[in-house]
Amino acid sequence: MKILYFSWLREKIGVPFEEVEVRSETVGDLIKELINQDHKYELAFEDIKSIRVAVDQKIIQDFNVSIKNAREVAFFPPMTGG
Amino acid sequence: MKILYFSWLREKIGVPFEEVEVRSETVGDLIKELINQDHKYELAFEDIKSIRVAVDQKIIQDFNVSIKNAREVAFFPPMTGG
Amino acid sequence: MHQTIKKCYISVNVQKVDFDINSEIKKIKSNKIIGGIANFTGVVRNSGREKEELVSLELEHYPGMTEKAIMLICEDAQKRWNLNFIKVIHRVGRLFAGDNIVLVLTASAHRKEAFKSAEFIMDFLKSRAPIWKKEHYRTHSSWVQSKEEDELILNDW
Amino acid sequence: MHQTIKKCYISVNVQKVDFDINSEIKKIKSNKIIGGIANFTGVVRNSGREKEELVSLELEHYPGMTEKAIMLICEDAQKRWNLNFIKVIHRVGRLFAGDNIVLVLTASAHRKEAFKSAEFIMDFLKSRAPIWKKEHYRTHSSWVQSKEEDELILNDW
Repeated sequence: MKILYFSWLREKIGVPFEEVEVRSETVGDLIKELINQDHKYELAFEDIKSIRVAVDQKIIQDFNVSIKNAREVAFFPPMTGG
Repeated sequence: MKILYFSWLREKIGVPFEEVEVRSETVGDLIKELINQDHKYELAFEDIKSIRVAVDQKIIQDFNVSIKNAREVAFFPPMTGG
Repeated sequence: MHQTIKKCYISVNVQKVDFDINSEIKKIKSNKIIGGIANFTGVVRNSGREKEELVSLELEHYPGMTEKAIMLICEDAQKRWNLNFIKVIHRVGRLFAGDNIVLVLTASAHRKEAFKSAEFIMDFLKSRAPIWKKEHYRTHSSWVQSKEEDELILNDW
Repeated sequence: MHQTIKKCYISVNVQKVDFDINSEIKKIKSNKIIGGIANFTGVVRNSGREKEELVSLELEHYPGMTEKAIMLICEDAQKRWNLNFIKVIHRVGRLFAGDNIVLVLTASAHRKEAFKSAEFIMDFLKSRAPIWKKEHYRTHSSWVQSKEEDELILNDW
Protein backbone atom coordinates (compact mmCIF):
# COMPACT_ATOMS: atom_id res chain seq x y z
CA MET A 1 0.00 0.00 0.00
CA LYS A 2 1.14 3.55 -0.74
CA ILE A 3 1.10 5.97 2.16
CA LEU A 4 1.39 9.69 1.37
CA TYR A 5 2.23 12.61 3.62
CA PHE A 6 1.74 16.31 2.94
CA SER A 7 2.73 19.67 4.43
CA TRP A 8 4.33 19.51 7.90
CA LEU A 9 3.45 15.82 8.19
CA ARG A 10 5.63 15.14 5.17
CA GLU A 11 8.40 17.17 6.78
CA LYS A 12 8.12 15.27 10.07
CA ILE A 13 8.08 11.85 8.39
CA GLY A 14 10.87 12.88 6.05
CA VAL A 15 9.44 11.41 2.84
CA PRO A 16 6.50 12.40 0.60
CA PHE A 17 5.32 8.78 0.34
CA GLU A 18 6.32 5.21 1.11
CA GLU A 19 5.27 1.76 -0.08
CA VAL A 20 4.50 -0.44 2.92
CA GLU A 21 3.08 -3.87 3.72
CA VAL A 22 0.42 -3.25 6.37
CA ARG A 23 -1.52 -5.66 8.56
CA SER A 24 -4.02 -3.03 9.76
CA GLU A 25 -7.60 -3.17 8.54
CA THR A 26 -8.66 0.38 9.48
CA VAL A 27 -7.18 3.88 9.33
CA GLY A 28 -6.98 4.00 13.12
CA ASP A 29 -5.08 0.70 13.29
CA LEU A 30 -2.72 1.87 10.55
CA ILE A 31 -1.78 4.93 12.60
CA LYS A 32 -1.06 2.71 15.63
CA GLU A 33 0.96 0.30 13.48
CA LEU A 34 3.09 3.15 12.15
CA ILE A 35 3.62 4.66 15.62
CA ASN A 36 4.87 1.28 16.85
CA GLN A 37 7.40 1.14 14.01
CA ASP A 38 9.34 4.34 14.60
CA HIS A 39 9.46 7.35 16.91
CA LYS A 40 9.11 9.78 13.96
CA TYR A 41 5.53 8.57 13.41
CA GLU A 42 4.76 9.10 17.08
CA LEU A 43 5.93 12.71 16.75
CA ALA A 44 4.05 13.23 13.49
CA PHE A 45 0.74 11.80 14.75
CA GLU A 46 1.02 13.36 18.21
CA ASP A 47 -1.81 15.86 17.68
CA ILE A 48 -4.25 13.45 16.07
CA LYS A 49 -7.10 16.02 15.98
CA SER A 50 -5.18 18.12 13.50
CA ILE A 51 -4.72 15.24 11.07
CA ARG A 52 -6.94 14.62 8.06
CA VAL A 53 -7.04 11.38 6.08
CA ALA A 54 -7.87 10.46 2.49
CA VAL A 55 -8.34 6.83 1.45
CA ASP A 56 -7.90 6.36 -2.28
CA GLN A 57 -8.09 10.14 -2.69
CA LYS A 58 -11.40 10.47 -0.83
CA ILE A 59 -11.51 12.35 2.47
CA ILE A 60 -12.78 10.15 5.31
CA GLN A 61 -14.07 11.42 8.67
CA ASP A 62 -14.17 8.15 10.55
CA PHE A 63 -10.89 6.47 11.48
CA ASN A 64 -12.74 3.12 11.57
CA VAL A 65 -13.02 3.15 7.78
CA SER A 66 -11.62 -0.05 6.26
CA ILE A 67 -8.41 0.11 4.26
CA LYS A 68 -8.43 -3.57 3.27
CA ASN A 69 -8.77 -2.90 -0.45
CA ALA A 70 -7.22 0.56 -0.46
CA ARG A 71 -4.41 1.37 -2.86
CA GLU A 72 -3.33 4.56 -1.11
CA VAL A 73 -3.84 6.34 2.19
CA ALA A 74 -2.82 9.96 2.66
CA PHE A 75 -2.23 11.89 5.88
CA PHE A 76 -2.16 15.69 6.03
CA PRO A 77 -3.13 18.72 8.11
CA PRO A 78 -6.33 20.71 7.38
CA MET A 79 -6.23 22.05 3.84
CA THR A 80 -5.48 25.69 3.06
CA GLY A 81 -6.42 26.04 -0.60
CA GLY A 82 -8.04 28.91 -2.45
CA MET B 1 -35.95 75.63 -15.44
CA LYS B 2 -34.70 72.67 -17.43
CA ILE B 3 -37.00 69.67 -17.64
CA LEU B 4 -35.50 66.38 -18.85
CA TYR B 5 -37.22 63.24 -20.08
CA PHE B 6 -35.70 59.78 -20.52
CA SER B 7 -36.62 56.44 -22.08
CA TRP B 8 -40.23 56.09 -23.21
CA LEU B 9 -41.13 59.37 -21.48
CA ARG B 10 -38.70 61.15 -23.79
CA GLU B 11 -40.28 59.38 -26.77
CA LYS B 12 -43.82 60.36 -25.69
CA ILE B 13 -42.90 63.99 -25.05
CA GLY B 14 -40.85 64.12 -28.24
CA VAL B 15 -37.84 65.99 -26.85
CA PRO B 16 -35.01 65.00 -24.47
CA PHE B 17 -35.32 68.26 -22.56
CA GLU B 18 -36.96 71.68 -22.64
CA GLU B 19 -36.37 75.04 -20.96
CA VAL B 20 -39.60 76.28 -19.38
CA GLU B 21 -40.87 79.05 -17.13
CA VAL B 22 -42.89 77.35 -14.43
CA ARG B 23 -45.19 78.73 -11.76
CA SER B 24 -45.40 75.46 -9.80
CA GLU B 25 -43.70 75.14 -6.44
CA THR B 26 -43.72 71.35 -6.13
CA VAL B 27 -43.09 68.37 -8.38
CA GLY B 28 -46.77 67.38 -8.18
CA ASP B 29 -47.88 70.85 -9.24
CA LEU B 30 -45.38 70.85 -12.10
CA ILE B 31 -46.86 67.64 -13.50
CA LYS B 32 -50.35 69.18 -13.36
CA GLU B 33 -49.09 72.38 -15.00
CA LEU B 34 -47.54 70.40 -17.85
CA ILE B 35 -50.67 68.26 -18.33
CA ASN B 36 -52.77 71.42 -18.64
CA GLN B 37 -50.44 72.71 -21.36
CA ASP B 38 -50.65 69.90 -23.89
CA HIS B 39 -52.28 66.53 -24.47
CA LYS B 40 -48.86 64.83 -25.00
CA TYR B 41 -48.04 65.41 -21.32
CA GLU B 42 -51.34 63.89 -20.29
CA LEU B 43 -50.45 60.75 -22.28
CA ALA B 44 -46.90 60.67 -20.92
CA PHE B 45 -47.91 61.09 -17.27
CA GLU B 46 -50.97 58.84 -17.52
CA ASP B 47 -49.51 56.03 -15.40
CA ILE B 48 -48.07 58.22 -12.65
CA LYS B 49 -46.99 55.24 -10.49
CA SER B 50 -44.47 54.22 -13.11
CA ILE B 51 -42.79 57.62 -13.15
CA ARG B 52 -39.66 58.49 -11.19
CA VAL B 53 -38.38 62.01 -10.57
CA ALA B 54 -34.99 63.56 -9.94
CA VAL B 55 -34.64 67.17 -8.76
CA ASP B 56 -31.19 68.57 -9.48
CA GLN B 57 -30.00 65.03 -10.20
CA LYS B 58 -31.21 63.61 -6.88
CA ILE B 59 -34.00 61.04 -6.83
CA ILE B 60 -37.01 62.21 -4.83
CA GLN B 61 -39.77 59.96 -3.49
CA ASP B 62 -42.26 62.62 -2.46
CA PHE B 63 -44.04 64.64 -5.15
CA ASN B 64 -44.53 67.45 -2.59
CA VAL B 65 -40.83 68.25 -2.73
CA SER B 66 -40.24 71.91 -3.50
CA ILE B 67 -38.76 72.87 -6.86
CA LYS B 68 -38.57 76.59 -6.11
CA ASN B 69 -34.76 76.78 -6.32
CA ALA B 70 -34.28 73.80 -8.62
CA ARG B 71 -32.23 74.14 -11.79
CA GLU B 72 -33.44 70.91 -13.38
CA VAL B 73 -36.18 68.35 -12.93
CA ALA B 74 -36.03 64.99 -14.69
CA PHE B 75 -38.84 62.52 -15.36
CA PHE B 76 -38.20 58.89 -16.27
CA PRO B 77 -39.45 55.31 -15.81
CA PRO B 78 -37.82 52.98 -13.24
CA MET B 79 -34.14 52.54 -14.04
CA THR B 80 -32.74 49.42 -15.67
CA GLY B 81 -29.00 49.75 -15.24
CA GLY B 82 -26.37 47.13 -14.55
CA MET C 1 -14.98 60.50 -11.61
CA HIS C 2 -12.77 59.19 -8.87
CA GLN C 3 -11.93 59.77 -5.25
CA THR C 4 -10.11 58.24 -2.31
CA ILE C 5 -11.83 57.67 1.03
CA LYS C 6 -9.98 56.00 3.91
CA LYS C 7 -7.39 54.47 1.60
CA CYS C 8 -10.10 53.04 -0.65
CA TYR C 9 -9.68 54.27 -4.20
CA ILE C 10 -13.00 54.56 -6.04
CA SER C 11 -13.21 55.03 -9.78
CA VAL C 12 -16.40 55.38 -11.83
CA ASN C 13 -16.60 55.64 -15.61
CA VAL C 14 -19.61 55.94 -17.88
CA GLN C 15 -18.40 55.48 -21.41
CA LYS C 16 -19.24 54.25 -24.91
CA VAL C 17 -16.02 52.33 -25.45
CA ASP C 18 -15.29 48.81 -24.25
CA PHE C 19 -13.13 48.03 -21.22
CA ASP C 20 -10.32 45.56 -20.65
CA ILE C 21 -10.53 43.46 -17.49
CA ASN C 22 -6.85 42.49 -17.48
CA SER C 23 -5.65 46.05 -17.58
CA GLU C 24 -8.13 47.11 -14.88
CA ILE C 25 -6.86 44.30 -12.64
CA LYS C 26 -3.26 45.20 -13.41
CA LYS C 27 -3.88 48.75 -12.14
CA ILE C 28 -5.21 47.35 -8.87
CA LYS C 29 -2.46 44.82 -8.31
CA SER C 30 0.22 47.42 -7.76
CA ASN C 31 -1.13 47.47 -4.20
CA LYS C 32 0.33 44.59 -2.21
CA ILE C 33 -2.26 44.58 0.57
CA ILE C 34 -5.00 43.10 -1.57
CA GLY C 35 -5.66 39.38 -1.33
CA GLY C 36 -8.66 39.01 -3.58
CA ILE C 37 -10.34 40.69 -6.49
CA ALA C 38 -14.01 40.04 -7.14
CA ASN C 39 -15.30 41.03 -10.49
CA PHE C 40 -18.58 40.94 -12.31
CA THR C 41 -18.95 41.50 -16.01
CA GLY C 42 -22.43 42.01 -17.40
CA VAL C 43 -22.85 40.96 -21.01
CA VAL C 44 -25.54 41.68 -23.62
CA ARG C 45 -27.64 38.57 -24.10
CA ASN C 46 -30.84 37.49 -25.77
CA SER C 47 -33.30 37.99 -22.96
CA GLY C 48 -35.42 35.08 -24.10
CA ARG C 49 -38.48 37.30 -23.71
CA GLU C 50 -38.86 37.45 -27.46
CA LYS C 51 -38.76 34.71 -30.05
CA GLU C 52 -36.75 36.89 -32.38
CA GLU C 53 -33.02 37.28 -32.01
CA LEU C 54 -31.78 40.51 -30.44
CA VAL C 55 -30.19 42.87 -32.96
CA SER C 56 -28.83 45.42 -30.50
CA LEU C 57 -29.22 46.89 -27.05
CA GLU C 58 -29.39 50.66 -26.64
CA LEU C 59 -28.40 52.18 -23.31
CA GLU C 60 -29.68 55.69 -22.60
CA HIS C 61 -28.50 57.51 -19.49
CA TYR C 62 -28.66 60.80 -17.61
CA PRO C 63 -25.25 62.42 -18.24
CA GLY C 64 -23.86 63.93 -15.06
CA MET C 65 -26.28 62.19 -12.75
CA THR C 66 -25.21 58.66 -13.75
CA GLU C 67 -21.64 59.10 -12.51
CA LYS C 68 -22.86 60.69 -9.27
CA ALA C 69 -25.46 57.98 -8.62
CA ILE C 70 -22.89 55.23 -9.17
CA MET C 71 -20.37 57.04 -6.96
CA LEU C 72 -22.96 57.16 -4.16
CA ILE C 73 -23.43 53.38 -4.44
CA CYS C 74 -19.65 52.86 -4.30
CA GLU C 75 -19.28 55.12 -1.27
CA ASP C 76 -21.99 53.15 0.46
CA ALA C 77 -20.11 49.90 -0.30
CA GLN C 78 -16.87 51.45 0.94
CA LYS C 79 -18.54 52.25 4.28
CA ARG C 80 -19.89 48.72 4.70
CA TRP C 81 -16.79 46.70 3.81
CA ASN C 82 -13.03 46.97 4.12
CA LEU C 83 -11.99 47.60 0.55
CA ASN C 84 -8.84 48.80 -1.17
CA PHE C 85 -10.31 49.48 -4.60
CA ILE C 86 -13.67 49.86 -6.24
CA LYS C 87 -13.93 50.25 -9.98
CA VAL C 88 -17.16 50.55 -11.93
CA ILE C 89 -17.31 50.97 -15.69
CA HIS C 90 -20.77 51.24 -17.24
CA ARG C 91 -21.10 51.38 -20.96
CA VAL C 92 -23.81 53.38 -22.72
CA GLY C 93 -24.82 53.72 -26.36
CA ARG C 94 -25.56 50.88 -28.80
CA LEU C 95 -24.24 47.41 -27.95
CA PHE C 96 -24.57 43.98 -29.53
CA ALA C 97 -24.99 40.40 -28.26
CA GLY C 98 -21.90 39.32 -26.36
CA ASP C 99 -20.68 42.88 -25.78
CA ASN C 100 -19.66 43.91 -22.29
CA ILE C 101 -22.16 46.21 -20.56
CA VAL C 102 -20.77 46.73 -17.10
CA LEU C 103 -17.70 45.93 -15.02
CA VAL C 104 -17.71 45.95 -11.23
CA LEU C 105 -14.37 45.25 -9.64
CA THR C 106 -13.68 45.28 -5.90
CA ALA C 107 -10.44 44.40 -4.15
CA SER C 108 -9.93 43.57 -0.51
CA ALA C 109 -7.57 41.72 1.80
CA HIS C 110 -10.41 39.23 2.36
CA ARG C 111 -12.45 37.37 -0.20
CA LYS C 112 -15.83 37.75 1.53
CA GLU C 113 -15.62 41.54 1.54
CA ALA C 114 -14.69 41.60 -2.13
CA PHE C 115 -17.56 39.26 -3.05
CA LYS C 116 -20.24 40.96 -0.97
CA SER C 117 -19.35 44.47 -2.11
CA ALA C 118 -19.34 43.55 -5.81
CA GLU C 119 -22.74 41.88 -5.45
CA PHE C 120 -24.07 44.90 -3.51
CA ILE C 121 -22.91 47.34 -6.19
CA MET C 122 -24.43 45.24 -9.00
CA ASP C 123 -27.75 45.03 -7.13
CA PHE C 124 -27.90 48.80 -6.71
CA LEU C 125 -26.81 49.58 -10.27
CA LYS C 126 -29.90 47.71 -11.48
CA SER C 127 -32.38 50.15 -9.99
CA ARG C 128 -30.38 53.16 -8.77
CA ALA C 129 -28.23 54.04 -11.77
CA PRO C 130 -30.16 56.35 -14.16
CA ILE C 131 -29.73 54.09 -17.17
CA TRP C 132 -32.48 52.72 -19.39
CA LYS C 133 -32.17 49.82 -21.81
CA LYS C 134 -34.01 49.40 -25.10
CA GLU C 135 -33.92 46.11 -26.97
CA HIS C 136 -33.93 46.33 -30.74
CA TYR C 137 -35.23 43.39 -32.77
CA ARG C 138 -35.49 43.13 -36.54
CA THR C 139 -39.17 44.04 -36.63
CA HIS C 140 -39.65 46.01 -33.41
CA SER C 141 -38.05 47.61 -30.33
CA SER C 142 -39.03 47.68 -26.68
CA TRP C 143 -37.84 49.29 -23.45
CA VAL C 144 -36.66 46.80 -20.86
CA GLN C 145 -39.07 46.79 -17.92
CA SER C 146 -37.67 47.05 -14.42
CA LYS C 147 -38.31 43.94 -12.34
CA GLU C 148 -40.03 44.24 -9.00
CA GLU C 149 -37.63 41.64 -7.55
CA ASP C 150 -34.68 43.92 -8.38
CA GLU C 151 -36.21 46.59 -6.16
CA LEU C 152 -37.16 44.15 -3.39
CA ILE C 153 -33.69 42.61 -3.29
CA LEU C 154 -32.24 45.94 -2.12
CA ASN C 155 -33.97 45.46 1.24
CA ASP C 156 -31.76 42.44 1.89
CA TRP C 157 -28.70 44.67 2.25
CA MET D 1 -9.95 17.86 -16.27
CA HIS D 2 -13.26 18.94 -17.80
CA GLN D 3 -16.78 17.71 -18.35
CA THR D 4 -20.20 18.84 -19.41
CA ILE D 5 -23.26 18.26 -17.27
CA LYS D 6 -26.68 19.55 -18.34
CA LYS D 7 -25.15 22.09 -20.73
CA CYS D 8 -22.85 23.40 -18.00
CA TYR D 9 -19.25 23.15 -19.08
CA ILE D 10 -16.86 22.61 -16.15
CA SER D 11 -13.12 22.98 -16.48
CA VAL D 12 -10.57 22.48 -13.70
CA ASN D 13 -6.83 23.07 -13.98
CA VAL D 14 -4.10 22.69 -11.40
CA GLN D 15 -0.97 24.19 -12.84
CA LYS D 16 2.29 25.98 -12.13
CA VAL D 17 1.91 28.60 -14.84
CA ASP D 18 -0.07 31.81 -14.59
CA PHE D 19 -3.50 32.29 -16.15
CA ASP D 20 -5.00 35.06 -18.22
CA ILE D 21 -8.43 36.30 -17.18
CA ASN D 22 -9.22 37.98 -20.50
CA SER D 23 -8.59 34.85 -22.50
CA GLU D 24 -10.61 32.71 -20.07
CA ILE D 25 -13.53 35.13 -20.39
CA LYS D 26 -13.17 35.16 -24.16
CA LYS D 27 -13.61 31.38 -24.25
CA ILE D 28 -16.82 31.67 -22.27
CA LYS D 29 -18.33 34.51 -24.27
CA SER D 30 -18.75 32.46 -27.43
CA ASN D 31 -21.97 31.30 -25.73
CA LYS D 32 -24.73 33.87 -26.26
CA ILE D 33 -27.00 32.71 -23.43
CA ILE D 34 -24.79 34.08 -20.68
CA GLY D 35 -25.67 37.43 -19.14
CA GLY D 36 -23.09 37.69 -16.42
CA ILE D 37 -19.67 36.43 -15.50
CA ALA D 38 -18.58 36.46 -11.88
CA ASN D 39 -14.94 36.05 -11.25
CA PHE D 40 -12.68 35.89 -8.25
CA THR D 41 -8.92 36.13 -8.42
CA GLY D 42 -6.91 35.26 -5.33
CA VAL D 43 -3.58 37.01 -5.09
CA VAL D 44 -0.48 36.36 -2.95
CA ARG D 45 -0.29 38.98 -0.22
CA ASN D 46 1.59 39.72 2.94
CA SER D 47 -0.64 38.10 5.50
CA GLY D 48 0.22 40.67 8.11
CA ARG D 49 0.75 37.84 10.58
CA GLU D 50 4.49 38.50 10.49
CA LYS D 51 6.41 41.73 10.75
CA GLU D 52 8.80 40.61 8.05
CA GLU D 53 7.94 40.93 4.39
CA LEU D 54 6.86 37.74 2.62
CA VAL D 55 9.52 36.41 0.25
CA SER D 56 7.46 33.70 -1.40
CA LEU D 57 4.47 31.43 -0.99
CA GLU D 58 4.85 27.71 -1.67
CA LEU D 59 1.78 25.70 -2.61
CA GLU D 60 1.99 21.94 -2.13
CA HIS D 61 -0.84 19.74 -3.36
CA TYR D 62 -1.97 16.14 -3.78
CA PRO D 63 -1.58 15.45 -7.51
CA GLY D 64 -4.56 13.56 -8.87
CA MET D 65 -6.77 14.21 -5.88
CA THR D 66 -6.67 18.00 -6.19
CA GLU D 67 -8.34 18.02 -9.60
CA LYS D 68 -10.97 15.51 -8.43
CA ALA D 69 -11.73 17.41 -5.23
CA ILE D 70 -12.15 20.69 -7.12
CA MET D 71 -14.31 18.97 -9.74
CA LEU D 72 -16.59 17.66 -6.94
CA ILE D 73 -17.00 21.22 -5.64
CA CYS D 74 -17.85 22.47 -9.15
CA GLU D 75 -20.37 19.69 -9.70
CA ASP D 76 -22.03 20.61 -6.44
CA ALA D 77 -22.22 24.25 -7.57
CA GLN D 78 -23.63 23.15 -10.91
CA LYS D 79 -26.43 21.27 -9.13
CA ARG D 80 -27.34 24.26 -6.95
CA TRP D 81 -27.38 27.01 -9.57
CA ASN D 82 -28.22 27.45 -13.23
CA LEU D 83 -24.82 27.89 -14.78
CA ASN D 84 -23.40 27.80 -18.29
CA PHE D 85 -19.72 27.65 -17.40
CA ILE D 86 -17.52 27.00 -14.42
CA LYS D 87 -13.79 27.45 -14.68
CA VAL D 88 -11.33 26.94 -11.84
CA ILE D 89 -7.59 27.38 -12.21
CA HIS D 90 -5.49 26.77 -9.10
CA ARG D 91 -1.80 27.43 -9.23
CA VAL D 92 0.73 25.37 -7.26
CA GLY D 93 4.48 25.68 -6.75
CA ARG D 94 6.36 28.78 -5.66
CA LEU D 95 4.66 32.16 -6.01
CA PHE D 96 5.54 35.72 -5.08
CA ALA D 97 3.66 38.74 -3.66
CA GLY D 98 1.13 39.98 -6.19
CA ASP D 99 1.07 36.71 -8.15
CA ASN D 100 -2.25 35.14 -9.01
CA ILE D 101 -3.07 32.04 -6.93
CA VAL D 102 -6.53 31.04 -8.02
CA LEU D 103 -9.18 31.95 -10.56
CA VAL D 104 -12.85 31.05 -10.15
CA LEU D 105 -15.06 32.02 -13.03
CA THR D 106 -18.77 31.27 -13.30
CA ALA D 107 -21.17 32.33 -16.03
CA SER D 108 -24.92 32.37 -15.92
CA ALA D 109 -27.89 34.07 -17.53
CA HIS D 110 -28.52 35.73 -14.14
CA ARG D 111 -26.08 37.68 -12.00
CA LYS D 112 -27.16 36.23 -8.65
CA GLU D 113 -26.43 32.67 -9.74
CA ALA D 114 -23.01 33.67 -11.06
CA PHE D 115 -22.15 35.53 -7.83
CA LYS D 116 -23.37 32.87 -5.42
CA SER D 117 -21.70 29.98 -7.22
CA ALA D 118 -18.32 31.73 -7.42
CA GLU D 119 -18.46 32.53 -3.71
CA PHE D 120 -19.51 28.95 -2.92
CA ILE D 121 -16.61 27.49 -4.90
CA MET D 122 -14.08 29.81 -3.26
CA ASP D 123 -15.39 28.91 0.20
CA PHE D 124 -15.03 25.19 -0.47
CA LEU D 125 -11.60 25.50 -2.12
CA LYS D 126 -10.31 26.93 1.17
CA SER D 127 -10.88 23.75 3.15
CA ARG D 128 -11.76 21.02 0.64
CA ALA D 129 -9.02 21.31 -1.97
CA PRO D 130 -5.96 19.27 -0.89
CA ILE D 131 -3.56 22.19 -1.10
CA TRP D 132 -1.25 23.45 1.63
CA LYS D 133 0.46 26.83 1.74
CA LYS D 134 3.84 27.60 3.25
CA GLU D 135 4.98 31.17 3.73
CA HIS D 136 8.67 31.84 3.29
CA TYR D 137 10.25 34.84 5.01
CA ARG D 138 13.88 35.88 4.92
CA THR D 139 14.72 34.28 8.25
CA HIS D 140 12.08 31.56 8.61
CA SER D 141 9.19 29.67 7.01
CA SER D 142 5.81 28.56 8.34
CA TRP D 143 2.84 26.54 7.15
CA VAL D 144 -0.36 28.56 6.88
CA GLN D 145 -2.82 27.40 9.54
CA SER D 146 -6.36 26.63 8.50
CA LYS D 147 -8.91 28.98 10.07
CA GLU D 148 -11.82 27.58 12.03
CA GLU D 149 -14.09 30.21 10.48
CA ASP D 150 -13.31 28.83 7.00
CA GLU D 151 -14.68 25.47 8.09
CA LEU D 152 -17.70 26.95 9.90
CA ILE D 153 -18.65 29.10 6.93
CA LEU D 154 -19.35 25.97 4.86
CA ASN D 155 -22.41 25.29 7.02
CA ASP D 156 -24.00 28.46 5.67
CA TRP D 157 -24.41 26.88 2.24
